[in-house]
Amino acid sequence: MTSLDELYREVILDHYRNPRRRGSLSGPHVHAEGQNPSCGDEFFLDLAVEDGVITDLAISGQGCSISQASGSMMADNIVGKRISDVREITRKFKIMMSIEDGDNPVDPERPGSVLGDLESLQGVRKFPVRIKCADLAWTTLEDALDQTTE
Amino acid sequence: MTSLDELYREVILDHYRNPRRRGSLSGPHVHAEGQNPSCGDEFFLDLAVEDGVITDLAISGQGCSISQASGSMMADNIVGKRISDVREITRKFKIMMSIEDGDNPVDPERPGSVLGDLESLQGVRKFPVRIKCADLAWTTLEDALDQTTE
Amino acid sequence: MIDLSHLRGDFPLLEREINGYPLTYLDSASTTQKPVQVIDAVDTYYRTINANVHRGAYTLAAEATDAYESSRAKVADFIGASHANEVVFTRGTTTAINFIAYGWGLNNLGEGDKVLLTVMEHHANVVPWQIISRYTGCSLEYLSIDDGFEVDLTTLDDILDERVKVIAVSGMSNVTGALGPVTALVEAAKAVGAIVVVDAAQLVPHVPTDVSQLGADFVAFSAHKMLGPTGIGALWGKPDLLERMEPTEGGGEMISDVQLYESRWAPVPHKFEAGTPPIAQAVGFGAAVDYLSKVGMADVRDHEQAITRYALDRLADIPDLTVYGPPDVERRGGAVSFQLADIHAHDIATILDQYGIAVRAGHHCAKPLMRHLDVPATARASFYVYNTTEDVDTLYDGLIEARTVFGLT
Amino acid sequence: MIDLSHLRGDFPLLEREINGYPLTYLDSASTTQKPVQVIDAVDTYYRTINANVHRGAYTLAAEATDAYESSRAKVADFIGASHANEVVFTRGTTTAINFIAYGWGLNNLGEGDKVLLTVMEHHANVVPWQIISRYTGCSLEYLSIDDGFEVDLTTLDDILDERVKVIAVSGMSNVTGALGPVTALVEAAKAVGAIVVVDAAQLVPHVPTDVSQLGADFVAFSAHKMLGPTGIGALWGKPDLLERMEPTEGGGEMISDVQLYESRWAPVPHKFEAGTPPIAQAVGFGAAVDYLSKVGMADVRDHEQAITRYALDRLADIPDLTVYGPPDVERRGGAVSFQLADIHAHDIATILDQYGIAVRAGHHCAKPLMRHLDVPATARASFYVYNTTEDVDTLYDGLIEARTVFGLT
Ligand SMILES: Cc1ncc(COP(=O)(O)O)c(C=O)c1O
Ligand SMILES: Cc1ncc(COP(=O)(O)O)c(C=O)c1O
Repeated sequence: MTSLDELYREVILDHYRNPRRRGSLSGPHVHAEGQNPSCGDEFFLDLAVEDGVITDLAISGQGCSISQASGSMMADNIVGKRISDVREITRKFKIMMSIEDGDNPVDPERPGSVLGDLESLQGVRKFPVRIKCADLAWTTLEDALDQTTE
Repeated sequence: MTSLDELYREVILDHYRNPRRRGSLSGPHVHAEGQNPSCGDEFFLDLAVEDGVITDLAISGQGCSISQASGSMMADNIVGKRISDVREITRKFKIMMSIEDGDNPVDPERPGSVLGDLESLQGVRKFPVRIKCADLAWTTLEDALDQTTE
Repeated sequence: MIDLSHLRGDFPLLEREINGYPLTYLDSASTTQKPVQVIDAVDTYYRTINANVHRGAYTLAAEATDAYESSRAKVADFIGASHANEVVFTRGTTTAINFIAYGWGLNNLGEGDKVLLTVMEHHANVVPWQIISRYTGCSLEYLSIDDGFEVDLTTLDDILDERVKVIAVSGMSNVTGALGPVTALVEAAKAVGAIVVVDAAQLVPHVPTDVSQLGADFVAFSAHKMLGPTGIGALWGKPDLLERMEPTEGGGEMISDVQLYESRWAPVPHKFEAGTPPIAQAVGFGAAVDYLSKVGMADVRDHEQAITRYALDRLADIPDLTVYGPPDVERRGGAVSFQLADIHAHDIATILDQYGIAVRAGHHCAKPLMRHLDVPATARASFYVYNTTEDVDTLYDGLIEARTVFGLT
Repeated sequence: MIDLSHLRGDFPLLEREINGYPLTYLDSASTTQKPVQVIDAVDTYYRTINANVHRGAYTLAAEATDAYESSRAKVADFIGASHANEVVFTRGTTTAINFIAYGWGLNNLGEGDKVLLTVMEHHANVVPWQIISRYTGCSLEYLSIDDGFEVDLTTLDDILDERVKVIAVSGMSNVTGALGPVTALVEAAKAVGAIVVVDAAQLVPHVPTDVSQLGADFVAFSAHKMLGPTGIGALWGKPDLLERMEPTEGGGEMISDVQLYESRWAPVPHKFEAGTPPIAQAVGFGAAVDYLSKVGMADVRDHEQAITRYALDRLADIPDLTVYGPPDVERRGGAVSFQLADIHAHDIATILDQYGIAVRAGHHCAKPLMRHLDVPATARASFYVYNTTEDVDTLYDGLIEARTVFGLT
């Protein structure tokens, strides 16, 4: 597979074209905004949390396939989970993407077993300037989580 | 003679150390100021004119040997002369110094016969950055002359 | 089409390989590559002349001053200025426009006054005026863009009145390539006594420009967009306006006297050049305009028009590709912005980069225009003297490949 | 004395002949010569990496951005900053101080407020404050110079009160070589809540400087005075102050969003770097601090102290020669200003130049200090890493010759 094919895997294009949980929340929620000034990507997040569990979320904004797919996969992955677990997923994601240091948590023998569809984003690592695209949703998420615990 | 000896002829050092007509005028006169921002030289001129004749002048300010000697020699050369003659001297001086275009008016056979002591300033031509030092007094003089005819 | 392909050998960087492919450099609207003549001029300056300017009675300093000032004369000549002193060296277009906004604006604008801009302006010609409007209370007005991607002059009469003190317009959009309506705005400005500022960052490098004919009061441009070094640009101004304008930066070399509580300024242009100027860069700038003059700006323009026409034709063959810009190459330059199907510009740039093709993706420092066009970002290919129709063909192939990567057939 | 003579071979310009003599370059306080390592870094950048920074999704642009940002990290490291983002690239010291005067001053100073300067400041640290005082109504106060050519702190208590909002002081005078009383003024500023701006144009190149220890709020310096290219310098600031300070220049790259009537700024440091920055120059700046780090700033300082001591000793042997500056090399750097008998500084420079010796003559952009010293101009010899005691001997011989030319024996 060429690096381009690895970067633009079908599952990524699918999330880009059919992003999950687009929109906004009307009930009680926190709101966070992330921006990537160098390329203009925007990522807006509404997050509803009850008793330490993410009960709902909605995404808006726009950007490249990587930033949008990363956000869409993130949404799939965190709704219904406890904040502490979500923080752990975030950590694992950032390590997988070499954004944070650590041993890659992904099990190459069992693709998808650790971070689900998100593992398909590993191809981005070969494109250092695009890593911040993949990261945008997660930085915004961290911002939102910080607000819930304030 | 080395270029340095030509530049710093004795007559120049004499005018530098014993400048003629220093001071200021109390009677009716025009005043002009010249400055050379790059080296800080200053040349201030009081000029008294009656019926188109320069009847008196006084010089103040400070600067390098070339600018001060040039001014001192100028003073010697123009008092008592008609403005039209002084303009002609100015023109000849500037041509001699290659500040203006033209055939050098100085007669090498008879040194001093055309511009007097001023001819000793020809050595400055080999030092292009110093030509504006020699010129300062004359530019200030032109400014003063322009005021008398306004 | 004028053949400039012999120039390519002058540009060492064009020999680079990127991701296993020869570089196809299509981002000259952002910054151009440099010919050896410019690179060597800078190098030689540092090796043989380097000294500070204007302040030295010694030989080296005189040589450095000569080199610096003769570059000023070359740049002045290049744009048809009547005198070298009409050219102020700045850090670039951005600094030049800020110098006008502060030096002229802070001292001449106030509550009720208006600055008229266009929606297609680069941030460099928007943000300085916003800052000055905050300090002075003046307000900003905008001319919009019509469906042909050109500045819409139909609302001009409604906006124009004596309160308009500045009209600031781009000579050529770095996004759409559209030429700005400088002549019309100069006329309009005359009627109300406004000054006209031309952001010529894309104009001077690409279109023969004669400031003595243009009618504008200030013209700003950058060396790095016309084969010259980074770190330098120029502000041309009408002599009487430069005379009256206040300096923005204070410091050494821009004064004739400094007392403890007040100072007097040096004559134009030095009063606008506080501190040690970008000397080596000025020398490189001089070498760049020498180079362009030798090629001939009429030929540069011809070449770019031909290549832009070729590019517009080829891009028209690609399904789902939209070009944002005028179709007529007489009314535009060689910055070609486009969107391909639902592929985000950033993804296009990444895919093309895999084939060694360098295009820009994003808002191109023109967010108001992007909002107006209702696109978050575009991809942009832009051309200069060293580009060829083969470069366009390579771009075409890369875009077809991008369709494939995104599963479009 | 530390032997740095092996470095001379790195500086191509030092091989020049001037008027038939080998060049003796004694004007480093004005601008320094460049080692091949710096010249080549700039050259290589243009030949292999050149692209605009921050805006590109393609390989070259990423490489250019890396090169630019890694130079920022090097410069930050060189001055002991805790984070690269505390360093803003500017055109030089002058622009850096203007950025503070406008960005902080226009927004924080007003009628009744005071800016405290010293009489030994370079125009770069005087004129910007005069301009801002005109716009804001704040006033300027000065500390004088004592008989030992150092800043006179005895009047500090009288001047100091809560209305003093800024204390701006030179880290080292470019005329007398005297070190500025930064530590004392930092203490004084703390007492009244003022910010401290250090003009470090002569400090950072010559004395090991650790901004994390210095206590100042802003530190400004220029690359060209520390072996780097012209056209670039740096402003270091305390993070929270940079955070709160307004940008001076508006334009591309310094925004996070631009709407028609208002904008939001990018994070520090980018909000202070409007437009295309001096990219190649930043790369050269990085190479310069690499070079100085390799030599070691402690050794640079040692070397200069030794050579200055030697120079002061030799000059003391010349009849009728007056040195304007502290005698103790612990309290000064290597800029040695002097007057010889009644020979005007400009004449001294011309005579020395005939022997290939480059010294500066004039007011050194420090007119207030010249007035205080009651001299219209001085000649100045200044030293850097490549100078040797032989250079001082050559200077000595040249000055004896100057006496002869002027008929003094
Ligand atoms: C003490 C001092 N401050 C400021 C400056 C100005 O530096 P630049 O001309 O590089 O802006 C200089 C150099 O001329 C200097 O010596
Ligand atoms: C139209 C236009 N104006 C202004 C600028 C700013 O030029 P610089 O970044 O060289 O200051 C640019 C380039 O980015 C431009 O294309």
